[in-house]
Amino acid sequence: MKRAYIIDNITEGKNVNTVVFSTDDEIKPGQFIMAWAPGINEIPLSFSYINKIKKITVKIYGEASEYIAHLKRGDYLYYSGPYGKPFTIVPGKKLLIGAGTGIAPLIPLIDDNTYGIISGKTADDIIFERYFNNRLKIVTDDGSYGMNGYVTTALKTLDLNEFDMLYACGPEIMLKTVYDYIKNMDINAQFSLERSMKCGIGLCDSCSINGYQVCTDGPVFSIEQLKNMDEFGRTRLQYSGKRIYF
Amino acid sequence: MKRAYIIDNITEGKNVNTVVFSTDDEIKPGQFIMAWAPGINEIPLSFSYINKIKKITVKIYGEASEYIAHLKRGDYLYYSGPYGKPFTIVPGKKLLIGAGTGIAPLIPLIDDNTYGIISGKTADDIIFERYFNNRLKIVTDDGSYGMNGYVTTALKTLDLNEFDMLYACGPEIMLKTVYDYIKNMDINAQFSLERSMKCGIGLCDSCSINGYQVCTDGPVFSIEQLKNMDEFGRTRLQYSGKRIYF
Amino acid sequence: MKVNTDIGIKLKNPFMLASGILDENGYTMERILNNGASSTVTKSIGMEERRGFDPPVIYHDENYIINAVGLSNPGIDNFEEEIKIALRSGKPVIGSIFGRDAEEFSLLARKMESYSVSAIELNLSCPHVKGYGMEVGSDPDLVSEIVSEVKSKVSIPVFSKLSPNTSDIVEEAKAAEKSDALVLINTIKAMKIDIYARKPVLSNVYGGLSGASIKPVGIRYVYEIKKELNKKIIGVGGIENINDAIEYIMAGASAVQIGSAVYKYGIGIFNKLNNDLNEFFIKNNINDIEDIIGVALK
Amino acid sequence: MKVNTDIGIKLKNPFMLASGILDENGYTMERILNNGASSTVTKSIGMEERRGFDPPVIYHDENYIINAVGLSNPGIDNFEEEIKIALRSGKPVIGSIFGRDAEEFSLLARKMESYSVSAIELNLSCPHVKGYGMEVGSDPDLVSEIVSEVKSKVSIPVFSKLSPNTSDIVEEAKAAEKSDALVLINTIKAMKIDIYARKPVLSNVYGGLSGASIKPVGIRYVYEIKKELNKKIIGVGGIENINDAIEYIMAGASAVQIGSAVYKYGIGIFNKLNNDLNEFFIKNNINDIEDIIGVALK
Ligand SMILES: Cc1cc2nc3c(=O)[nH]c(=O)nc-3n(C[C@H](O)[C@H](O)[C@H](O)COP(=O)(O)OP(=O)(O)OC[C@H]3O[C@@H](n4cnc5c(N)ncnc54)[C@H](O)[C@@H]3O)c2cc1C
Ligand SMILES: Cc1cc2nc3c(=O)[nH]c(=O)nc-3n(C[C@H](O)[C@H](O)[C@H](O)COP(=O)(O)OP(=O)(O)OC[C@H]3O[C@@H](n4cnc5c(N)ncnc54)[C@H](O)[C@@H]3O)c2cc1C
Ligand SMILES: Cc1cc2nc3c(=O)[nH]c(=O)nc-3n(C[C@H](O)[C@H](O)[C@H](O)COP(=O)(O)O)c2cc1C
Ligand SMILES: Cc1cc2nc3c(=O)[nH]c(=O)nc-3n(C[C@H](O)[C@H](O)[C@H](O)COP(=O)(O)O)c2cc1C
Ligand code: FES
Ligand code: FES
Repeated sequence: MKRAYIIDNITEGKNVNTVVFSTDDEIKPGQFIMAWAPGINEIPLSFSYINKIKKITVKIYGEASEYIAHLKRGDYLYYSGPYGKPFTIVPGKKLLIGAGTGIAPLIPLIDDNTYGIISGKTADDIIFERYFNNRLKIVTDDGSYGMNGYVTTALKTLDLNEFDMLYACGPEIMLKTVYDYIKNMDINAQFSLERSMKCGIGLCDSCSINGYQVCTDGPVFSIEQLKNMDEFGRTRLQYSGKRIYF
Repeated sequence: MKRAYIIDNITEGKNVNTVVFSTDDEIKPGQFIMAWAPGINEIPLSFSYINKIKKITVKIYGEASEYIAHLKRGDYLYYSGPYGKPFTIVPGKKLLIGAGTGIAPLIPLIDDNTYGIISGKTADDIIFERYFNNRLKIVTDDGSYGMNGYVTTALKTLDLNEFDMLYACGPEIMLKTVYDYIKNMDINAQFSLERSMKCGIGLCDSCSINGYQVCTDGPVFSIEQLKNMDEFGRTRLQYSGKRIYF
Repeated sequence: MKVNTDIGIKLKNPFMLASGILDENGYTMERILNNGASSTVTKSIGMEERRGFDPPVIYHDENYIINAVGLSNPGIDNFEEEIKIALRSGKPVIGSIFGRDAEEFSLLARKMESYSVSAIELNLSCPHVKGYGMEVGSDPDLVSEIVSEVKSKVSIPVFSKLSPNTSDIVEEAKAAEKSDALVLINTIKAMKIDIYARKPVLSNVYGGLSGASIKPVGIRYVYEIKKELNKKIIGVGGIENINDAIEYIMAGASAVQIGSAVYKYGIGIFNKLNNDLNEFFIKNNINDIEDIIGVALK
Repeated sequence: MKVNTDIGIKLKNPFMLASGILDENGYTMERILNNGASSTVTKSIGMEERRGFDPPVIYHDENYIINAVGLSNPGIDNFEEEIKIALRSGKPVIGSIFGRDAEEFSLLARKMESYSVSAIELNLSCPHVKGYGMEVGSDPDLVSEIVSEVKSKVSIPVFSKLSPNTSDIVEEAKAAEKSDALVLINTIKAMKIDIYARKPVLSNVYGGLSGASIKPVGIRYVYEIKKELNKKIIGVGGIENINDAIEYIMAGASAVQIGSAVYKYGIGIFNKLNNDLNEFFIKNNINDIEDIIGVALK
């Protein structure tokens, strides 16, 4: 287990905090760690900042994310990793598509030729708007902020052929929506998947999709890879190993 | 366990054979291996030739040395190592002093400024005379070859101050004789010790002398080191761990 | 050159996927079977769906893994679908099961048989879940009852996987003697403490040790049991490369299972092992795997 | 900063030399005691001189050692001289003994006491010699008889070293409960086959596994026994650096023994451990070793 001294904790929004620390790990965008909440649980978390200073942006769902989100200066973050295959960075114009905290791992991809879409259920879910210099569409289910609608609502307002690469991160259902929208267009895209993870090192099979492990073969998959994966957006295993449908 | 393909087997004299093989190990003069006679025993043996081609010269005492000495072309030598601290090579004139097969590990030290003494009980024990170009004294207990006497008989005929380093190898009693002869002279010397060895890696304590392990701290000790070792030539542990006197 | 082997069922090569590693999801099993494994043992399946322990369920180091997955599994009824998917590979699937008593084991075995598995592996040895596995395995009477019961209820071969956490494995193996083959070994009970957090790392505190560190223990059990009982043995524990596999085979194993090494080398390890086995056979003039099974005992 | 510890005898630091590693020759023990070890346990000594097994008595790898030295020892009567030499260091020597029954153990313990050792360590657990060690250790009645007998015959502290080759170490530990401290763990039965020679490497075939590979098993035993019995424990098994030692201490060990690591790091490991312990205490604001003994149990 590694540990990192917490330098700062930034409140990003309702139940979303960014934990700041410094480590020697070399992280590439899209990689993640297994963060240990001792005595509670261990959860996968991606990086929202990846220089010598590192940031992790956590949305509180349960006990473990709550524990990590509340780490403050002077505390230690215990973790293993970094794990996973990162995003492939291509030159040219990029579109980042994040649902809620799904935007966090995309932040390290931002350069001066980047455009964004952030979606959320409601205004409270929208974070990291500040990084986009207005080159951004916001869309909420309830229309409380930005456009009213879903991620496709925002996609439809853009000419996707302008982009050399789409990068998407969020719940699998949202990713499937994006995928379905673009699959018959000639568009390059990479998707960072989230499935339940127990081991993070490709042994336990809980995160698998069509025989590939999201923790080691992913979390980033290209649109070509996903075209061969009929589990994508359709079925997955629960924690117990029971197959469920999305 | 490593293994080496046997290229040749040379009979050096009565019950003394040289086994020839080739390995990538980098050996320095004085280092040894633990040679495995499967199903029989494992014994320490030094190198008598240390280029890419390696040679080990074995005198047959019991079953294990007999097995190794009889390895022929096409057989394999199983071993672990190399082990031990080698001789320190100094520039200048060298005197090599070997008793019987004790001369074998000294052979790799020979250059064009080397002189030798080989002692033995009888003519049959004298091997490797050929490497010395007559820059050599031979002495046998029974006078059957060379001078009649012991190693000191030969030492007395030389002006030891001419030599920049003495290198001696043989039974501890013989080494002690050499040591006692020179200890009050101002002469540099290194001694390669033989004590019973079981592990070769500094764990079993069977080869120890005054707290130092012949297998790892030795087998080569300088005369200065030996000056602090009152066990030298006096007591040692047997295989069981029982202390005996020489 | 003959590398196919017989453990009651015929395998194209001696390399099987061990239970609990990437064999809960049918697609994953299918993929591994399509990539060099001659067969897969499923994750151990019980009567009911079980969530298992919370993470951390795994601690890993360069030379070992400690796991306490806690027999998480979807329950036998939900598992048919996974086996169906795995069987599309055309390769044999072996159903691993765990239960509390002979009755549960037989029921599970019969269901597995009805799902078309080629053999049953009885997990008599999981070291970290109370009331299962190790506790079952260290009671020779219970073991022999379970094996007899299951044997009488199914017509496919039955393997017994034994625990190394015992003072007398020979007795345990004898109790399981009616099995068609013995699977040796499961993990060794172990644990990890994080010295900065000052706490056990695994949520279950104790877990099972696997990987390179346990190979010398596995080799010893295979050799010792082969010598005492001369039964078919499937070797497992710390196999990372062809030399490790050959060592198990020479100790008496007719086939071997690979678990933890998949973490270090990925599923490509199966194709690599097959290639390296061929090379080893050629270099060492071996024509038939039968010639080296148990050769170290001779 | 307090790093001295009490295991029935007082030690200046928690680092002891384990039995069987460089502790048969008095001079070697003296040297190690003069170089940072707070005490040494002697090689296990029996009634009679024993040659032990023929080499190979050791197989080693990067992460472990397998040994079958075979309880070679000079016999108790010849060992007085070695202890005398070791005691010149002014540090405590602990006499390790092995026997067949309570009578032999008591006789050996009394002689050791007369040689001025500070404590007795009962080797109830050597895994590779028939009739001794492990076979003794896996019989709880015999263990408890031996411990009671020895306790009644000597006035110095008595430690019991237990075998990990058992299905129920808690039972074993309870049987040894009258000891002043428990020493956990001895080696795990294991073996190595050379795949080219096609033969077991050790002349005795089976040996005991030690070194880094067994640390997770040792930690588990220390933790489990500390939790069940709350006795003084001396931890041993795979300790190579200060983090390993701290892990044992946090699991419940009041002192630790170093064995196999001496092969990798030489006897300088004791001074290094002392320095690194000081550094660890400073960096982590620890003032007293007592504050971290068993802290992972809390
Ligand atoms: C590769 C990867 C990277 C990730 N990176 C991040 C990240 O950077 N930041 C971040 O905040 N999260 C990230 N996640 C998700 C994060 O791991 C989970 O939110 C976390 O495991 C929740 O754990 P918990 O114990 O707090 O909640 P639990 O007790 O597990 O869950 C509490 C409730 O919340 C629901 N829930 C949990 N997680 C989610 C979720 N992600 N979406 C919707 N519902 C959920 C559960 O189903 C349950 O009902 C990542 C996941 C993966 C696989
Ligand atoms: C560091 C080191 C390097 C060595 N290098 C060489 C070498 O290069 N060539 C070589 O021939 N030997 C060498 N030896 C000695 C060699 O290891 C022994 O001769 C060998 O162990 C004998 O084993 P065995 O099983 O054949 O005989 P054993 O069965 O052990 O002995 C048979 C009988 O011979 C006696 N005996 C055994 N060895 C010796 C000996 N060396 N001198 C006198 N009597 C002995 C025994 O006491 C016994 O009575 C070396 C020893 C050491 C410690
Ligand atoms: C993560 C993990 C989960 C396991 N789950 C099971 C299981 O469900 N049933 C079982 O019989 N063995 C299980 N095992 C044990 C393995 O099948 C195997 O016996 C053990 O890991 C030793 O082999 P290895 O060193 O190749 O991993 C598991 C091992 C690991 C590492
Ligand atoms: C070469 C060797 C010899 C040993 N001899 C003994 C012995 O005589 N008595 C004993 O109680 N333990 C003996 N042991 C076991 C050690 O004392 C220790 O319990 C074990 O090696 C685990 O610790 P380690 O991993 O630090 O080596 C021996 C171990 C080795 C490696
Ligand atoms: S989280 Fe275990 S295989 Fe991916
Ligand atoms: S031969 Fe074992 S310590 Fe030297």
